[in-house]
Amino acid sequence: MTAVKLRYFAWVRERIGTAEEDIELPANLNTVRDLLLWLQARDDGYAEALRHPEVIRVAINQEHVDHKERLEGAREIALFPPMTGG
Amino acid sequence: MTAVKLRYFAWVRERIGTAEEDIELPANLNTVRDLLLWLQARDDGYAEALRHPEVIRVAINQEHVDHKERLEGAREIALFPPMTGG
Amino acid sequence: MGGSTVVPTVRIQQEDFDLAEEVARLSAGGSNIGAVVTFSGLCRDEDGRLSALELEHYPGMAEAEIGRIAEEAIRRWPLTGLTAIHRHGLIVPGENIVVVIAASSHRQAAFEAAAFMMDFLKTRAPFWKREHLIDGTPGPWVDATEADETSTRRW
Amino acid sequence: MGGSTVVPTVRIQQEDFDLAEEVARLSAGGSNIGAVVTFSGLCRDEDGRLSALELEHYPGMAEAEIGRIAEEAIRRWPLTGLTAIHRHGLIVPGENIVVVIAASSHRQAAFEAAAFMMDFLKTRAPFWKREHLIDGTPGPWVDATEADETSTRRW
Repeated sequence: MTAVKLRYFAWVRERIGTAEEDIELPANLNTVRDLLLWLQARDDGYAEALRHPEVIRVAINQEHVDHKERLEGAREIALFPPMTGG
Repeated sequence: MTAVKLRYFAWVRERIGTAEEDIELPANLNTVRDLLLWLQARDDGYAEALRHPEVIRVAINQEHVDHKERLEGAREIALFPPMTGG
Repeated sequence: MGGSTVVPTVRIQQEDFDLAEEVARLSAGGSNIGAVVTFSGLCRDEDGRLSALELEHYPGMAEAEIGRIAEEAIRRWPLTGLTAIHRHGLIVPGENIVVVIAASSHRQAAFEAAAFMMDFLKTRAPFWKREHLIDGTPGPWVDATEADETSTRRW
Repeated sequence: MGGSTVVPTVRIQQEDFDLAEEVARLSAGGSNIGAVVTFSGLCRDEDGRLSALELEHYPGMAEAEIGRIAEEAIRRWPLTGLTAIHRHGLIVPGENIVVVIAASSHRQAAFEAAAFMMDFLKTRAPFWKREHLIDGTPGPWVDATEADETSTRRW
């Protein structure tokens, strides 16, 4: 088990119902994709937020990563919709 | 014979030695090219200014024209080097 | 004189900023700057439909990501200065959302670097816009556009 | 709301101008402006060699020609505003020579229109630069560059 901070933004945050949480990741989660599937199963809010995991953007330690990225070394993992700034 | 105002700018003006002059154009001058050749023959200043006529830019009535343009309707003809503003 | 010594200015802030002041700051002491391009992104009212845009951002990562985009621009173009400022919070129509300022000896470099910065700010900087409607209710989150993704891929 | 109703602002003047003021003037009352791109061309000292640039122009034609270039830009892009100001006379390093401001709902249109304006200002507007050297003597007339011609032909 590894402790990480999860952060959520925009409608991902709204659907999950919290902006951030500290969580113990099970050792069998290897990649971002594994994490998204595991979170989906937690409750209806997560399921709703992550229903289309392919559109979810992910940052590990404040850098963009793709869904194949491994979770080792992650202290902060953020999930959010595609960006619409600028 | 038609009276037109000739205007010169930048190093064309300096070599010819005047900024503008009113001139009677001989009736046998049809195009801008004819005018450049005729001016070249006027004196050493014109010859020096117009030695390489292909680089001289021409405007008739304050619009760019090429050297094949006919002179009919010209009230003001300007000769100048390639522009370097902006 | 190479672009490699240029340190970009990156700021994320709630308060508005002054374009002229930022241009002057960038140009100060640079008598070899020939070209300055600015891009200002403003809040639109969408034909009177919006009272405001709300910009959520990811503090920390927003600065870091825009800094990375700026460093890439400095690597690619011979710039003499580069500034990017992005606001967050509630922004009303007519106000600035973002500005990018690129200075160079060469106009093409300044134009391209500013356009590059904006394309990547749109698609990589962690900001999210939500509409606030003229009747006072929060509207929908703005969708990302395919056009922005396409524009980013040209670089 | 089409670009066809936009009337460009074109000024040829000796005195300097204020970028922020010109941007504010262009943006006034336009709550549907999403993007403003400015290009400022500044006098360089060319590594300390120059004391000034002298800009000669063709009064009357300068306004007319820049007006024609601006009308073409308005035909080509969906602009909500367009300003071009070009100075003449003696201009010292660090001062403005020219500014173009293009406003649009779309950033790409604003970028392209400003770049288009500058390419054509460089090669079609009747202005000629002469260097004034640091020792006080008038230097040579600046040569037109092939790069500027090439840049113009891309449109």
